[in-house]
Amino acid sequence: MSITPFKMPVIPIIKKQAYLSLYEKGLREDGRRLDKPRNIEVKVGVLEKAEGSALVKLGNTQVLVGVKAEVGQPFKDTPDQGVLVVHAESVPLASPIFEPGPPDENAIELARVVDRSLREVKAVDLESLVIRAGEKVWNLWVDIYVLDHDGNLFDASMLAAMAALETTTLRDYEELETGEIVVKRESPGAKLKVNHKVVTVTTAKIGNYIIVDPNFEEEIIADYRLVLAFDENMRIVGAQKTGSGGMTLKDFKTALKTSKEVAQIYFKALEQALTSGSTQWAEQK
Amino acid sequence: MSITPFKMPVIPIIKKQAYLSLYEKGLREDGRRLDKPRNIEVKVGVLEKAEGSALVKLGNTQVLVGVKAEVGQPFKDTPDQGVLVVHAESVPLASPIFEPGPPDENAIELARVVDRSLREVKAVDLESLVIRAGEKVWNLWVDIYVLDHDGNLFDASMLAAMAALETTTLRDYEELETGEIVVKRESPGAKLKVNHKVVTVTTAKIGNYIIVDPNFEEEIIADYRLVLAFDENMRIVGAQKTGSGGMTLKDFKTALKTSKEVAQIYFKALEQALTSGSTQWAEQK
Amino acid sequence: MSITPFKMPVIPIIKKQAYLSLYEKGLREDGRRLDKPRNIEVKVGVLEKAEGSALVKLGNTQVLVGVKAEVGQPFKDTPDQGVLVVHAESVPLASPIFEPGPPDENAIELARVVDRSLREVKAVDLESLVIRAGEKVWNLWVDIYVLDHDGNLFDASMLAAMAALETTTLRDYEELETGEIVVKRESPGAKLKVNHKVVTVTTAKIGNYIIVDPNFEEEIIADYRLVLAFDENMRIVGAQKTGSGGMTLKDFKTALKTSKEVAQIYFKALEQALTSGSTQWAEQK
Amino acid sequence: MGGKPKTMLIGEDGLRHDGRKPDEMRPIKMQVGVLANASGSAIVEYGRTRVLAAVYGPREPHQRFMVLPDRAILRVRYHMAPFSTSERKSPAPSRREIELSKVIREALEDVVLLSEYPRTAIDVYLEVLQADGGTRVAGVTAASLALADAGVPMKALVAGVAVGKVGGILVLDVDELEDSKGEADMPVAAAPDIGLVTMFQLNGVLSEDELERGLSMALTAIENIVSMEKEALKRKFEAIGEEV
Amino acid sequence: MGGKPKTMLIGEDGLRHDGRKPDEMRPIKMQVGVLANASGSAIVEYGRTRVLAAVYGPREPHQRFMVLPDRAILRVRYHMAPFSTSERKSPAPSRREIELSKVIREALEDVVLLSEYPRTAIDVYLEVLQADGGTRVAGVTAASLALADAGVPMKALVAGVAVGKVGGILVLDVDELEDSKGEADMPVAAAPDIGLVTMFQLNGVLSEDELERGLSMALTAIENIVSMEKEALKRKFEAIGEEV
Amino acid sequence: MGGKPKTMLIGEDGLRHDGRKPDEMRPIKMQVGVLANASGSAIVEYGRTRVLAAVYGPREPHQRFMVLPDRAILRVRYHMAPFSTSERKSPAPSRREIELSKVIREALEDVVLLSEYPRTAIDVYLEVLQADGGTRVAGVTAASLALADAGVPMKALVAGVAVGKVGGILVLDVDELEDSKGEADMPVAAAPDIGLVTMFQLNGVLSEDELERGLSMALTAIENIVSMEKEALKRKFEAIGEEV
Repeated sequence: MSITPFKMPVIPIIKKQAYLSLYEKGLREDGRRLDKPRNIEVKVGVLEKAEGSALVKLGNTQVLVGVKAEVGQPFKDTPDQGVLVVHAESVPLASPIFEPGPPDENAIELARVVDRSLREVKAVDLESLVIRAGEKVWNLWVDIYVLDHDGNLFDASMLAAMAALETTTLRDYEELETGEIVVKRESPGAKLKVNHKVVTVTTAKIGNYIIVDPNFEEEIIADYRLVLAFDENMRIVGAQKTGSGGMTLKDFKTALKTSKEVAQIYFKALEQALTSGSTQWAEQK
Repeated sequence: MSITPFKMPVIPIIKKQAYLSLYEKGLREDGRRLDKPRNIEVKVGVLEKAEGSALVKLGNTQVLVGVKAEVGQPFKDTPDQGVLVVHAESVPLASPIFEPGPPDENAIELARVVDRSLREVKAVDLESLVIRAGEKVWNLWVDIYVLDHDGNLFDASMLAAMAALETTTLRDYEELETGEIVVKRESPGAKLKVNHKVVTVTTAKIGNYIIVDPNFEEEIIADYRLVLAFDENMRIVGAQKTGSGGMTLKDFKTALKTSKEVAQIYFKALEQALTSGSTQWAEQK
Repeated sequence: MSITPFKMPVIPIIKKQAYLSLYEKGLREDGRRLDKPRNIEVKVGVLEKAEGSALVKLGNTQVLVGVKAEVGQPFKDTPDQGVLVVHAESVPLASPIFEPGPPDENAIELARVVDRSLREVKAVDLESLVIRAGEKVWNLWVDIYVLDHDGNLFDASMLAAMAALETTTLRDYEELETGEIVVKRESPGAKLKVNHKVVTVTTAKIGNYIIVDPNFEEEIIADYRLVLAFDENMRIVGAQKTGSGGMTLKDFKTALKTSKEVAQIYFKALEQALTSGSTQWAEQK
Repeated sequence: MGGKPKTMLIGEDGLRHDGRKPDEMRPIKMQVGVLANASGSAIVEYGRTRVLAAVYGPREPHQRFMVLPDRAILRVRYHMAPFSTSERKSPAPSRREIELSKVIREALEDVVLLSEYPRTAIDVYLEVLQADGGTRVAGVTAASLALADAGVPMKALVAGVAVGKVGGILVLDVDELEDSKGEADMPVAAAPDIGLVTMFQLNGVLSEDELERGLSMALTAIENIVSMEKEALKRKFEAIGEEV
Repeated sequence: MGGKPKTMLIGEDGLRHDGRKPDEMRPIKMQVGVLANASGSAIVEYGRTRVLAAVYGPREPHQRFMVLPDRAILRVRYHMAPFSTSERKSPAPSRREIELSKVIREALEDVVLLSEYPRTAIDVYLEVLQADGGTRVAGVTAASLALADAGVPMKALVAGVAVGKVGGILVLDVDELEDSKGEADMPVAAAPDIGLVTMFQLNGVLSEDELERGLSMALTAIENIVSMEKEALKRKFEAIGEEV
Repeated sequence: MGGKPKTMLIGEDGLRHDGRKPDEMRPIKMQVGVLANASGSAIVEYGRTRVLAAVYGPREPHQRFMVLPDRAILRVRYHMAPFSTSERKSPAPSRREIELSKVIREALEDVVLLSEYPRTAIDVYLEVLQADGGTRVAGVTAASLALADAGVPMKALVAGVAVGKVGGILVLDVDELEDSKGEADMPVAAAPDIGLVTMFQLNGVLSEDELERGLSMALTAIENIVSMEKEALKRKFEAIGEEV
């Protein structure tokens, strides 16, 4: 059962007028323009035991993604494909509004939007994950772990998932005579084959304004958010209106235009992280 | 843990005296006599994708039953029988007293009474559900879906389950060289083999009266209900006292006598639905 | 999430001073000295359908352990060993502070401490539980059932588990041509091979005193308890501080010394029960 | 419900697989006051079937909204120990245990004087320690004893027994083998002192005549069991008397 | 998303596998007031897809803290009957059902005048009785009708439809086969009388041009569906008029 | 606890599989204030083991009955990220995580001045981001830092370390390989400034002498770790000083 949120923080609602006054001047509380995202940091290879990992900071929002690859069975109806699972946890250390327990509707929506944006455009080459068709394939677990929630989990999670997948390696394995597959845990392994890069861009409608990359307080006062997913060819590979406000066609077109520009910024940040190579968590200090 | 119901509607309790005065005249609020069931409508074949289905209206009570047949494994101790599972959901659209969640004790009791009344007399020929003994059999799922709850879910559900089973067909299938069974979803299939027809008749004890087919308000004020299952030979193939009142032997005998008469009415309604053939849901309009 | 207990009975806290005054005189409410356990009764073979069983009374605390042996699969990484599972239930009939539901953190801790104390010293010979290496082994379920909770569930449960295991027999079985294992339920079977006897001794720190075998009220007012597991050679085969108080090194040494003495008492009680042979539940009367 | 082994269930001498006559019960044992913490408790054995009952209350329920203004609510849990069955039973409540908790609550509710304790809860916990047929009816008997032991006022004592049909013959107090191989199992509980049947179920197929004969067979046995309950309660109070 | 069977989805005559033109909807049926207990109800069919909606409230919620001081809260459950799908669906809510419940709630929330009923809850229950594509959008249509039937004041009626892309062509009201084999599925809901899109999702790959054309295709269809909703509501009130 | 690979665990040179001496810890890293939302936070590394801690509160608990009149309650969750282990761990709390949450809560409870904040809750959330042995003791260290960072008053700082026995030799700060192949693993936490051991567990077999030597080995190491904690906290406050 989905329920109108009834325990929202009240501070942002009180501040709404102040936000709107700033927007009228083309500015936001942190000095950003309406169509600019916050500072982006992408670090890859931050975990040694995961097959792929990335830590993304988008302003104060921090998302860690770990990719685990395990030998498993394919789905019955896709015997010639590996399995990709995207899962998101709202661990309570990330925000006072998160509580321990299984993923709520927001975490589920987050995981499913990221999943579909990867899946529909075939970003990950699932065919290359087959070990023995119909029997043994790699199962790829993409676990989204929100560490600090200051808004726009969609874009931060998509960036982290993409960066983690781009740096994922599949361990070498051996096939025993019994048919069993033994993974060599300590092997460097081969790079996962990624067909397409995908980013999402989230805009929010607040009053009469459309702003990009909303922070937590902006999300609270927004009528709705629009999440648009793009691949590197700027095809639209996913979309989701989230939040309870209705959207006019005019606003949709404005948001689409802005989002296309911001997608380029995200792609650039992703590219830089991937070319600058592996980064240790310890450097965070 | 089973708990004395502590959140019952109060209106029926207030009205109890009025009900009793009517009963004294041999009548009920809707003009029925004490030993008569409400108007019965049985429609079969109301769903195209289920292997069997029926919608039953008993007064304002509406129950939909869908039967799904899937290829599965037999139980270890009955390798030469198919599997029959009866499940009931109290979906919250049916009544203000139903809440979302897993089946509560009432829904579980409903499903188990219907299940036993079918199982003990071998109403469904489970032997005929074997595809390859010990390995592959049909699993028959009988899902009871209460759509509108105005009392006497037992009789309405049993009628709907029976009508759905009587019109269930098992899809044709193919056995691959690998031993796998592939079901031809679009095939008409063969009729499920049903050995016995079963109905339940529910009576309720209210004050000094025994009434048949109680509606929702009557259930609330009843001391207990007695559910008796009969097959077409009028053998008793199941029984359950439900509700917290104690039952005298005299009342038991009265209830048994009345129930036998009403069973004939139910069997007749069932027969009519089965001979008048498949009915589209759309005709409901 | 582990939460500071916030619904503890208040009576024991009020009585704490009275307890401390007694301790000063070297005595306890029931006349015991600080370093003496309560009266111990161990009865084995109290259930006919379980492969092993024992009922232990430690003062008013009563714990029943049943051992079930079932044919199952070994763990992947130990193909040449049977499987031992220890599970504890806090069934609500044992105490007003137990509620129906899955095991809470206390029941889980209880089961895991007993499990580790058996496992680490290899008390049960898991190698002897192999039926066909890598495929079929005995799974031993040790179910701890607290019937009456008057404190010190650790020692009572460990005694009952040990006595039940020592009297467990594995049914005879037959291997079919298909490779299936058929257990002969009515066979007497062979005795389970037990390598080591293990007991735990629990002391509690209350005020400046260290007492052994605390009852329920003493547990409530204790700063912490120290559970030490010993084998028959007086090696330490497990330990757990439980409760939120900190422990000084000096107190640790005192507790260790006392515990070693009490371990001998427990071993003796265990030995007596095992040599006096099977005892019927009915004799409890 | 298989057909083959019926000859085993009733021998040529008319006796059952364990030597009992058709209308003979298994040995019954009862003891009250077996637990220290509970307000009342009892252990009951029907042959190898063994059920432990504890009663807590009347007391304020943990969830305070869970009350009725004019009487106590009854909360009943029927639960099987994992080691009670031939194959280990998962301790999570099964659908069967949920149904039986309800059926047992309803078998007790009409005899307990709930109106004496408004706004409270009376909790009845049943643990099946060993299951060999008839656990629900032995459970009712144990619950009745534990309620009496707890001093909860009742209109009458309740007891239960299951009648079955094996090899075409009605038999009293079916055990697990007879239940699983027989043609019918009919658990009945009643408060004979006030003439009320409080539990009535039929799993199986009976003619109308068999149903009525079976019911009367059960009621006769229940009268005996209730007498045994009274004895067991008397034993306890005598024992207390001796101690005093 | 397989490639092989695309030729089946759009024939050489430009028609779809079931004979429809690209911009043709399946036959739509609607009926309101089909349930007695609910405050409002409706059943909606898009071809073989069949969704039943019930509205309860405005009413005090069971958990009393679950309210807002200035308006009603909306609670929406989208649920699939176990027999609604080709393979039986487990009745436990799936991740998909949890997401769709949220998306449908958000598709309704801006049109319901929640501020009229502070401190209450309005419950919308959707049961998919048969699933053949487009269940969430048929669900929005059914919910809109049930809310109107319950007399809950709304700014405007809402309806939904899914646009897809199969064999490179944009098609209206995709069914299950087209959804599973096609290149894109874009569910849209809107309140045309006030010019608002209230649900918008894209699962698949579209160019910017296709996205805009698809959206406009959906909005045109939604206008028609809303007209049908008005007809269905009128039919009911006329029927009541006749009865009176 | 297999015997074969023991020769690998301690080489002929007396060094451990990763080149450490028996009483040598892995490289330890600590940083406080790493999260923006939490009242306090810290990340701690023992070699490849990496634990993140966040503290929220003192604050009013969501369930308002969950308080004590005379002091704060502590709520601790030890949780492993799914990607922290060699095989992906299900995010649902395991029995092991439930036990460790309790053991860690009890390792902290005696040092936090809970009586300063009656009727509130202090929440400590631990996320194991990478598990290579010693996660519970690194977790205590991280929790201690996060509490200090949150400004929660404490009698003393706490830290933890695990002592093991491999190839017959006591070793400090066991990693996963040593834990799984060794003869004993003894996690210890203490507040050396007030002379209290706050966590003490033994999984394995030790003589009385080994137990006492191992405990003293752990306590010496813990003194060093607490010094490092003080440094880490100082670094943060200096950094803040510089910013001002």
